[in-house]
Amino acid sequence: MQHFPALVVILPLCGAALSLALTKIHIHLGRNVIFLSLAASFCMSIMQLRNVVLNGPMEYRFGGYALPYSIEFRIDAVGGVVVSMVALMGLITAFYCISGEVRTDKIKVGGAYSVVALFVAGMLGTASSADAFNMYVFLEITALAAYCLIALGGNRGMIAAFRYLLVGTIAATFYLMGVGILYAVTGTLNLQDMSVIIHQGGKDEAVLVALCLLIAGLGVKSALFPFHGWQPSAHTHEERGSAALIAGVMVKIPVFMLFRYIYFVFGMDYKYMKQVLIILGVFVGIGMMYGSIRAMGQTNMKKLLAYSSITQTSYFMLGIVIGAPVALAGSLLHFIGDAFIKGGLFYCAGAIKYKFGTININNFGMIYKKMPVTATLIVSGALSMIGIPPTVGFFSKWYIAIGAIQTGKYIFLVLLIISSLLNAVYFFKLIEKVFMENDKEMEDIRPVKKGELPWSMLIPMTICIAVIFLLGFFNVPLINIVLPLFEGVGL
Amino acid sequence: MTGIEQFLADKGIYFLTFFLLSLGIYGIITCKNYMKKLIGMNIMQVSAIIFFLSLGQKKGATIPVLLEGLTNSDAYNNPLTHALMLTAIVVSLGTTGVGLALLTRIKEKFGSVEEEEIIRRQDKL
Amino acid sequence: MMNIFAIELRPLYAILVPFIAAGLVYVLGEHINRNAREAITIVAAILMIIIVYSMLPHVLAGEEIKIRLFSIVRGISFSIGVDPAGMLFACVASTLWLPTSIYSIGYMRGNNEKNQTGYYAAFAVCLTATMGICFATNLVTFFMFFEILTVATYPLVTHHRDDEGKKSGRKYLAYTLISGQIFFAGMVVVYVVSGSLDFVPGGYITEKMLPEPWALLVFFMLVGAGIVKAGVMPLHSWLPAAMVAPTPVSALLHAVAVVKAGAFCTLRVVLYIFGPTLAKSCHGANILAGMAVATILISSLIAMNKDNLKERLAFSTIGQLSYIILGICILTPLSTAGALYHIVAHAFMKITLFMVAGAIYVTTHKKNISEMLGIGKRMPVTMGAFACTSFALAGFPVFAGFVSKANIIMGAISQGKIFFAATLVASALLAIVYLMPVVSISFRKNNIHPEFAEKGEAAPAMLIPLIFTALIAIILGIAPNAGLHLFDLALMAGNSIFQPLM
Amino acid sequence: MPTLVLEAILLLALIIITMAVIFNRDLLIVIITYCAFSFIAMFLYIVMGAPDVAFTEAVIGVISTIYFIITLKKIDRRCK
Amino acid sequence: MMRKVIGILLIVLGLGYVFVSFDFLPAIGDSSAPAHKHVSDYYIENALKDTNSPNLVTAVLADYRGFDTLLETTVMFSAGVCVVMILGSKSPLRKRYLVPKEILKGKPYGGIPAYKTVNKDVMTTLIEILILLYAIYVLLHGEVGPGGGFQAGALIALAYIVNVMVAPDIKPLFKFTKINAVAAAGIGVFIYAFTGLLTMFAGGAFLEYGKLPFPIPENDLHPVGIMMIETGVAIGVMATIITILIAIIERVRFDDDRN
Repeated sequence: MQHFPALVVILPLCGAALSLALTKIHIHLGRNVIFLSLAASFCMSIMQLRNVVLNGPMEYRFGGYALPYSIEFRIDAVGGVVVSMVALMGLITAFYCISGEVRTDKIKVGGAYSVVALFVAGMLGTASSADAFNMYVFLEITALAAYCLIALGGNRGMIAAFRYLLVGTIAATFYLMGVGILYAVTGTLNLQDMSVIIHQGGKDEAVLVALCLLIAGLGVKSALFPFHGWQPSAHTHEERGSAALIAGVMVKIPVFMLFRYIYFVFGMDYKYMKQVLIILGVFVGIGMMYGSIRAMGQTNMKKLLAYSSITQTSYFMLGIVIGAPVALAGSLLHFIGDAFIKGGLFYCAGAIKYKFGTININNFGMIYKKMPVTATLIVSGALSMIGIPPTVGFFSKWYIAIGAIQTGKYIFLVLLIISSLLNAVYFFKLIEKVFMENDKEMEDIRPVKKGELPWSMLIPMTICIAVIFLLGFFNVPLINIVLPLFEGVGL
Repeated sequence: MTGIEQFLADKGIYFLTFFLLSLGIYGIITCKNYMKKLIGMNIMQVSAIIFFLSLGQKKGATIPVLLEGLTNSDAYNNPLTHALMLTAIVVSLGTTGVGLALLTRIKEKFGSVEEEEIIRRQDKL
Repeated sequence: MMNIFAIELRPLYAILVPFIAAGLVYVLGEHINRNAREAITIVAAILMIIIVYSMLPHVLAGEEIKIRLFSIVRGISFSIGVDPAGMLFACVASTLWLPTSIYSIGYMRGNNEKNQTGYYAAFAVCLTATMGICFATNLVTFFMFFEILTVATYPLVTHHRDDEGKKSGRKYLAYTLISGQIFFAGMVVVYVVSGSLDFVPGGYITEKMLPEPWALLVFFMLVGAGIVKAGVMPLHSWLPAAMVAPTPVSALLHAVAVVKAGAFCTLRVVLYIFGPTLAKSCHGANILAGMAVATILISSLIAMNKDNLKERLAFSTIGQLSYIILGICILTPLSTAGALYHIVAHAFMKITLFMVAGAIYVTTHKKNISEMLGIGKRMPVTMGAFACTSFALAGFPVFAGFVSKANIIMGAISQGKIFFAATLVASALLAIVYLMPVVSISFRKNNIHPEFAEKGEAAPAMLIPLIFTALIAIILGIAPNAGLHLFDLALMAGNSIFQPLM
Repeated sequence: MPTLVLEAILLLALIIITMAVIFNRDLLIVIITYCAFSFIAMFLYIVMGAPDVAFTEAVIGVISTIYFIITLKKIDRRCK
Repeated sequence: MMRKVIGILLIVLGLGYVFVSFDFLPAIGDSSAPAHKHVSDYYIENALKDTNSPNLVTAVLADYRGFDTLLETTVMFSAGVCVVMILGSKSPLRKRYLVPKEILKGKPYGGIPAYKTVNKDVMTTLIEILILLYAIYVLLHGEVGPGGGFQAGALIALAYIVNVMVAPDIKPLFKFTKINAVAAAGIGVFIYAFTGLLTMFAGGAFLEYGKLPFPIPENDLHPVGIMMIETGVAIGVMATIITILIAIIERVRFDDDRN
């Protein structure tokens, strides 16, 4: 039982490593092994979460040495929830990729799934590792797999991938420099140990420089407002199958890392933390407005979703900037919910492109008649983005708003309201195009015998719809798991 | 000599390393040719490696391979930074490999590796 | 657990019935034939009426019915319960659902509109939301159903998928969503300041919780959503624009669901959260009353020169709704009872007028009043009902309108606010000015339109509900406590609010 | 010659080589300069007392230079 | 030209200001800096006792922070897979953007490069064998002197590169197709991960070599463990470098047409 934190990450890794060798034997053997490993890792992450909830955070030391001398995985309530969400999204996206398979060439089949499996393993590791340098290597694996997935998305994807490669490496080097300075000043790489030494005080300047480098590095990776240059083009041209994973989850993991650094390593009582959070607050404020305004004028659905995901990252950062425990819980709920909403909407864009070959909003004719499941997912995703009660969007806004008012930062409440209204503008434009437009008679590229889409696409979509509403109704148990962790943290 | 050495030890080496890092980034941003951007990226990663190794230096210490007589820890350089930097070098090779593969496909598809021509032809496709 | 038919669970059943009906209609709509689909709606309507009426005796006996289901937000639970005001609104909504659905069957078949399944499903979801609004006992549940109502009425308003429908849909959404989000902000402030969001008759926010300038700001943030939905003057322009929807929809919007929900929201906020004392001390009530008075007068003036019958009725609704808001803002038991009773009276009167307008449109395809010369000859029964309800609307003594107006006027006089009483009387006269020309044109004797010469009544499916609601309007006028003791409910609610202050 | 001064000199050499890379026109010359860069970096690691890292840097420097030269075959040598 | 120089001067000034005002990093040489005190002196003192491999870097690399090296090999493997996936399908000629003929006219065709000085075919076989011998030495000598998995893998790949680049026409020592190379890289990574899983099944934590189920005495289980992962790393790195080489060469025929 205590091996779960390691097995959750190792299994997809071994699956990816073996998939190419197994594909030589039979074309689908590699793919099935990867499905098996992802499913196993998802079940283990659920059991691990249950274990964490029942009897406290789990620690796993690689190599069996004492704590500061070996690499350590630390899964607490927040980490457990994030890991199981990433595992679920990875499993669903792997299913979704079946539709995009090229059956002819053996390398293409095995390789595609092994890249997705590496991508999921990287993100799982980043979310559960508690060692600064280990996170860097996991970030590199995620980034490399992401470059490949974006590059597979066609010719424009190549340029987007190259641009993201350059920007991503600069960000990774900044992160490495930050970790270097922290190591130079504290002597350890383990986050737990590092925070103990930093709290002994006396090293404020070096920690400030390291914090700035970390924020710069992780900000670029997660397309926070001023560093978001690479994101719209990357999300628009990425590979249809795994778009949901990249836009939905990968963009958020660095923000989760930043959250762990700010709250569990540096702590709120650190001298310069107030000024840093104010600056971050300014970035978040502009980011929320900018993303929505740019998204209004788009006609390409994926570009629209890319710009709206800049807003969503700023929502997640909002919780961190506000600092109240309730706001943190709200932003975590938003993190989980938005992964499924954003992922779901990208599934829809991929499905429409798969069936009709177009993602230009203007010719979404009678989509709701021909593709009812996709239309329902678009509507529920849109409602959740705007924050209509039964969906999860409303409840995360609720908690963030309470946090904002408790700490007296009314400006963020106003920003929250304005940005959800801006969201409403372009999402209802999308709904209008899907429901109200008269038929554009687009011919059906890949006719499917029964139903609108192959089952491998329908299952992920229905799961996304279910999670959006279930998280909405049953958010209280999730919040109760997470809130005690934030108690000691708030302002 | 010790005066310069003391200055170098405190600020000089760090200043040069960060200068090399910013030069790498400057190269990535200003050079128009994608190949040069990749080389700039490599230089940036080498500068990160130099920074880590300079952290791990000790005055008058030998290479981190154990000798019979010497047991106290001040006699050897810091092995942890060396182990970390092996990973960083391998990562830089991986990134360069992927970058070059992308470069080949871009050259094949867009006919050139210069940024302006690619942007001009990008809208045509 | 209490047995299945326990009194606490009935409000929940009342909410679930239309929701299940909506699901069935939407899923099975395409596959089963039309009559079966309509049958689902009618059965659901009858079932709901039974459930709601079965709760009435308990409420009249003054029992406290409340059930906390599950905690929807940390610290607040999804709780449903019945209190006199909620019961009143629920009775009106459930009783009117049956005639409206029968009427819309006749209208849809008569006009053979397209995508009717979507229409009926959205209709049922609207009723779910309305029931939820009646039975919500804390602000979060209330807000949840309030937003569902906004979203559910959007497909109805844009039922004709043409450009005009889309434009009015956008305007409707703009108004309601913006006010909804501001309501959300206000709600959060109230929660953080006061710690709980449950409705307490007589309000629970005290002066020290919300200092002077903030109280007014939060008051208008919360009341804003109610005002927008109720169509008070500065924020009313979505209502005439929503006239582009088919008539049963505008009947639903302007008589049963949306508009009344707005008034109900104002009632809940002013009397159940802020409470009369704070409303008066932060003089939010006076400003609101002033806005209501302005709306009554201006809307009646505009209604006069509107040629399109539905436009004229829309502006008259705006005027009538401001009666309710005025009644609330006078903050006396009598005027609150009058306002609540006006919700009932106005619902029945207005729905009849809209049904008449729809019937005329279906049978003679006439929209403007100037074209209806002597229509009474052709459709005597419809126009007769129109005449009676217009008298009732104007507040003639024997009809329902008079009872509620009288109470509000008595409340105003007891408070010494002669100005409000004067406006109410003046508005009665104005109502006559803009309704009587329609009656006189339709019943004139000389140079009748050749088309209206022979007798050609509207289809029975439209006529029966028309007559049914007109009769109720008259009966409620004569004996306010007939059948459902609605007036007692109104009085009970009024007293319960002002009881601690006495 | 104390190590730190040697390190500083080698670092200065690296910086000059980077300048050369940035300002040069012909790609082949840029790649050869990059090979020299990795060679001097290997020297710097030896001076800093890290033989393992120097070994790896040497090998991987050679391999990445070879990769650059192969790709150069496809890309013409002129560039701005 | 001038604009670039001004840019660089700006960088110098900026960094100069930061370094003058801040004095946050410890001096380089002193051995009492916090970096050496907390964790690394533990490594130095009982590396021999825990892992009995005198080369501290290999001890830290393979044993204390063994998981990092697994992830490092995975990074190499994922780079190899990415390159294969990107350069997988050769796009049809008509879709490619062909440089118009008149631009090419200006470039003279230099013919096949001829190294007349020495007979390269004989030389390559000699050099290859030397490189391979040295690679085996480096691999097996990993614990004692500088060297280890990466360097050995890279050296073997170098031998393959020498063969392919210098004398493409003679029969190469070992022939790798693209799919085999990537599969080999995968197997290398799996060997590494399998050792970890082995220790896990035998009761210890992941990569705890003390718990390896082999019947040899406890204190030299560690070198066996390190040797297993070193071979895994060597195979992984060698196969990936060769994959990337083959993939790029496939798209760029060495004695290719003018394009």
